[in-house]
Amino acid sequence: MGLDFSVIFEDNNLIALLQGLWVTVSMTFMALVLSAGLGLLIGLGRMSNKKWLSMLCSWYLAWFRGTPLLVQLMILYYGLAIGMQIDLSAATAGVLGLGMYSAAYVSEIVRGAIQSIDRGQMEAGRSLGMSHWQTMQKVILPQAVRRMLPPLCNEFIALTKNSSLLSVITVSEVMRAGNLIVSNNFRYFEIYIAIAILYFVVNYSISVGIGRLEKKLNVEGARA
Amino acid sequence: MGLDFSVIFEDNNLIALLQGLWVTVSMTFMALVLSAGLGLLIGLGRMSNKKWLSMLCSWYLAWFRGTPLLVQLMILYYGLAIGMQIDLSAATAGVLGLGMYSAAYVSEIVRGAIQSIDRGQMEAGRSLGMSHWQTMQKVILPQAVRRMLPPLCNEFIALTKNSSLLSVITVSEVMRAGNLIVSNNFRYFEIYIAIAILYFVVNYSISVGIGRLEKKLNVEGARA
Amino acid sequence: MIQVKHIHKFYGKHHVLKDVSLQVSKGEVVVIIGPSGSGKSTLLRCMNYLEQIQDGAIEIEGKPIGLIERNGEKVEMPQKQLDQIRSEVGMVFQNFNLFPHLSVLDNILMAPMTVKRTKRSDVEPLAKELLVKVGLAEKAHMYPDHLSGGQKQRVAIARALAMQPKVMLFDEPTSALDPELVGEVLAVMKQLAAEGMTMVVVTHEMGFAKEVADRVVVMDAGSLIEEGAPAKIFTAPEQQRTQAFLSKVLSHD
Amino acid sequence: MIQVKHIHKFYGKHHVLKDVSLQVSKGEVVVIIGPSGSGKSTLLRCMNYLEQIQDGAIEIEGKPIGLIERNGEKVEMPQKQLDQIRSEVGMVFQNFNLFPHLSVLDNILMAPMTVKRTKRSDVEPLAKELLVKVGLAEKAHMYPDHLSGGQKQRVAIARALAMQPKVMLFDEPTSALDPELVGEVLAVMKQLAAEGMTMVVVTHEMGFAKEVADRVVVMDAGSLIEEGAPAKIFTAPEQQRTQAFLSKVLSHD
Amino acid sequence: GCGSQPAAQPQPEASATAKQEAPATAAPTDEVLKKIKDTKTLVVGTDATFQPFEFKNSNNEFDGFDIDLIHAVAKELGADKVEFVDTEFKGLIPGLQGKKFDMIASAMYITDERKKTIDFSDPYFPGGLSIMVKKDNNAIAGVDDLKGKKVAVQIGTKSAKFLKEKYPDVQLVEVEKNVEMFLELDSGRVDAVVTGLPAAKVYAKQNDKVKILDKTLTQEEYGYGIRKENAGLIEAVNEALKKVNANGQYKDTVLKWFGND
Ligand SMILES: Nc1ncnc2c1ncn2[C@@H]1O[C@H](COP(=O)(O)OP(=O)(O)OP(=O)(O)O)[C@@H](O)[C@H]1O
Ligand SMILES: Nc1ncnc2c1ncn2[C@@H]1O[C@H](COP(=O)(O)OP(=O)(O)OP(=O)(O)O)[C@@H](O)[C@H]1O
Ligand SMILES: NC(=O)CC[C@H](N)C(=O)O
Ligand SMILES: [Mg+2]
Ligand SMILES: [Mg+2]
Repeated sequence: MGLDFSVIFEDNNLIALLQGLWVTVSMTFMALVLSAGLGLLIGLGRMSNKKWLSMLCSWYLAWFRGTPLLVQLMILYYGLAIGMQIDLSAATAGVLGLGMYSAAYVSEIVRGAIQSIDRGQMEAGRSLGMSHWQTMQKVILPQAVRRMLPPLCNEFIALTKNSSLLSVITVSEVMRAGNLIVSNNFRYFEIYIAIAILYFVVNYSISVGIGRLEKKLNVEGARA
Repeated sequence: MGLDFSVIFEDNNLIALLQGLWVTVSMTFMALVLSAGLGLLIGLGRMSNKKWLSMLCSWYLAWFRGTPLLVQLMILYYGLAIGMQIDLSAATAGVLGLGMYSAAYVSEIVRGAIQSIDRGQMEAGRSLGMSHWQTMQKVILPQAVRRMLPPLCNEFIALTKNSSLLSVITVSEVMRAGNLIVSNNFRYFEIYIAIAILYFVVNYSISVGIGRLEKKLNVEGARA
Repeated sequence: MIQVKHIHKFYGKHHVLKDVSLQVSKGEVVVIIGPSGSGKSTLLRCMNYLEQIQDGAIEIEGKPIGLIERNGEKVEMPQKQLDQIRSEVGMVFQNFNLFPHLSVLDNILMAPMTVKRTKRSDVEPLAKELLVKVGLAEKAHMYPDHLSGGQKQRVAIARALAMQPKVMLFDEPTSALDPELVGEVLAVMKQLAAEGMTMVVVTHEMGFAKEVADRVVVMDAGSLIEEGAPAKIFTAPEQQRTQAFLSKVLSHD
Repeated sequence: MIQVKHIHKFYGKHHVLKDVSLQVSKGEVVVIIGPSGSGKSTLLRCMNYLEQIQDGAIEIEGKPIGLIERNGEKVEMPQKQLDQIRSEVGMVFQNFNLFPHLSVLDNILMAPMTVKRTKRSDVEPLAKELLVKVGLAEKAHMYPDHLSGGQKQRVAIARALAMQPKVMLFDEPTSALDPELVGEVLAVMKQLAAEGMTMVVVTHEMGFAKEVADRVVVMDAGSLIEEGAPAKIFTAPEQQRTQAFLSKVLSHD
Repeated sequence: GCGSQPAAQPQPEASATAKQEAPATAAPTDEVLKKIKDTKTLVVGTDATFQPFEFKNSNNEFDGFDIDLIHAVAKELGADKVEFVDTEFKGLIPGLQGKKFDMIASAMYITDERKKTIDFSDPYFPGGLSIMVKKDNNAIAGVDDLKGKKVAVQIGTKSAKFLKEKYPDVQLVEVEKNVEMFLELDSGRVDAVVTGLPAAKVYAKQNDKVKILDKTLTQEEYGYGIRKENAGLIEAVNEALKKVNANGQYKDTVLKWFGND
């Protein structure tokens, strides 16, 4: 079909794409931090022996994992504004929405990894007089983190791509920037492939980064 | 904002949504089967000691996990038709596209689980005269499957939602059916919440199903 | 020092400890023996409240551990208080349970720094002293995975000692070790006993029991069936079941 | 039966087996002893080609295992052929390595059904016979996790025997067991030896060695330093290092 | 030339806005008007993927007929600055309701269904549906030839509704974005595309493999979307439209974007 990629370097297209990419990367990054923190809490909460807490976390998981991000974003950004006059900025709603959504997935990863750590580790910590939470923090989690890395990598890569849904709440991330260019010059394939490559670069960096971390942790504390 | 859910039962809205849901569920299911099979192969391939094979599988992973599904679908459906006169039906392209995309994620899950099985199992199999592949198939995989289940559950739920991107290649899945209704009556929130509930039901069933399977496997063969 | 008073322990419907009572005095070394599944580990773990008991009471230096009476009902004591008492009871496990992500030194420093909030520089001298004591001074910066089983167990002992416990509980500390490595761990334990540490030891090492124990306690099917000086238990046990058990353990060598 | 000819094995730069040679005749029971890290397990694993060797040759009944000569170069033999020879060599591991997802019976049936493509109904009688032999006839339908260590190891032995191997390799088959369970596994092994099975056993059970071994081989630091009848090795070892090792192992009981 | 209406005048309904025009100096009661007075800014929601009405030009700026016209209208409202919020078409109405912007200017047709949720200004431009086919296709000369043919339309647009109601024999292929309609035609999956005439023209200009049939199918009207509660704003916008029309700016803008045809 005769692709001509020079179109990407014409006008301000590349700049527009890179601006979009920057929005994507920065929003994703903030959402990722939120998702990791919140996901950890939800995952721990699900394992709590306080019934109400573990119930609450199970509901969180079921709702935020079970329903489409698009709907969650619409409710958060438009629904709250229309129904309750809570007017979040698009950036706030985007980071919150993405982060809460992804946290549900992360919580399952956290739970899986923690439950795979030998029970003896918790007992050893407790028998030394450390509290449950101290042991969790200083003994279990540092070991569990290593096992979380491969699925977390999956999840964070999915997160960068889910961020393209932010365009429905007025955030001009890279996919939106691409669609704007396409509607100007109708060069679908060149632009979409360029977008794919930009995502690829970001995601490949994530997987290389996490891969390194994995190796590093493997060397430091050997297999647990 | 005064929601009035009776709109869902007006006209043929509910029927339209359920038809869309059926498309979503059936396409997702076929993609899921493809994704599980292909993901298994790619995951095993990545661990092969044939250099070329493991390289090939790494590339597959990097591309299909690293770039947006939207772009992959566009290339598969429109790109092949325009550029190479390969005219896939929307359903074929949809299942193929979704399945190949998800297979990348599944392959990492498979690899992680297999590598977590005790090396002694492979050695025991080999020392009994079973080949590498026989041992993989009869000893390692049945045990690894149990560990794959929680992240696979995450992945399959994500898959049902990614299927909403099929609307860009003219597949009328449930999200698209909802958008159609919305564009007709502008009752965003009622319709989107209805869609969220439909997804919720499907995804909750998936997680209950996988949860059961997990328990069943735990009881049968205890912890490995 | 330790008072176990008529405790009962169930796993579901399985009655694992049946009205067990045991006194351990300060400085005493008590060895618990008995067939597999008789409840030795469970008894030891109850002393640390790693397992909940359903009836009876356990006191460490006169203070109850785990369950306390409040308004006539038995309730679990506050976490803080429990952690406090637990930190006075050291425990050594069959599988060591060292923290694999920490160096030997950090394994030892972890609990004092976390529980007592002592500064690293304040505990390090003690930790190093303990490493010298267990003969591993030069391994301080290695990771557990690079140690032999015997070395691991000696680190585990040093780790427990770093909390300066009043009593040490050992659950088959040598049974996961290659026979040639058993000696080094027993040597450390003998030294501890000689220094006057109160110890409760579950073990199959009859040699150790004969030499070090002040008292040997025999368990079978969840009950304490016999106790006495090692000389008496090994040469003239009263119970038939004790005899049967001893003959099995001592036979194949 | 087995001929190990001047083999060398490296892990990276670490020279683990240094010019080791060993003949085992049909029906012979050879026990390998030696300090931890001396290469006993590695030697055994090489006999099964679970580890690759860098130099030398190993033959089972005159047929090479692992490396073969082709056009003057040493190359790995085809998988099929390797699997074939391996199926004639049974191996029992320290940690049992039973398949946890299969019942005891299925553990035993797995290899014959897969490798020899025998029908289930054809192997079942043999499997049940083997279970009787190791004294576990009534455990056929239990899962490994519900067995004691001694029972697990006996299942592992039965599993290896189900391939009707010509030789059995044992790598410390009792060292992960509680002492009272050791006896039952040794009894099975003694019976096997009495029936004329060719066996190579790495063990620390000196009692077993004395009673059953035709020959004892001592390894140290990757070399075979001494071999001879058990009576000779245990009472009058030639090598200083053998003496040192024996005194350590036998001391603490 | 083609058969579309000449660039029409906006047709304010005199009866609906018969009320006395508030003097510009009086303090406005409408919330949005108050805000405009304070900040001198009008915030407008738009889906900038619809040439020639609204799109991002090669300088990455908002551009198009709607953009130019709303600038003029905003001036009349007393807003020196127009702030555009770009979002997907389906986010426009919820965004308006959620007060993420003051009004919608996004080539939106005035329809009865939409009027249930929001209000519209007076129409500011007529649009019509047109048929686009491949250049070498001579089989389709008018809407009646579409019978049994595959036709791409954008989901939820007037085109889709119109064909469904009036020509049920047509096999509709509904796509998400208007870009995909053109892709469908390009890849030979459909025989024709039905879409608004201006948008079709822009595409035809860039792609010489397609042509637009002369006859338009319907007459539609574009209006600005405004919240129901902002009746004051609607009035003011209608007034502003009249003024823009009177002072010739409207005509200039139409000429700039649609020429004389
Ligand atoms: N977590 C548990 N749940 C259910 N039953 C248990 C549990 N732990 C132990 N038991 C049962 O309690 C009984 C006593 O077990 P315990 O581990 O105390 O025995 P032991 O004397 O230490 O044996 P061993 O010498 O094998 O360590 C056994 O019958 C065992 O099966
Ligand atoms: N996979 C491996 N990679 C690197 N070095 C290894 C590996 N396996 C074993 N070794 C090293 O090879 C040497 C011999 O190990 P081997 O396990 O054969 O000794 P062993 O005599 O069986 O000892 P043990 O009585 O402790 O089982 C040791 O120094 C060990 O550290
Ligand atoms: N921006 C657009 O996609 C235009 C949509 C179409 N004019 C409508 O009102 O439905
Ligand atoms: Mg025990
Ligand atoms: Mg070994």
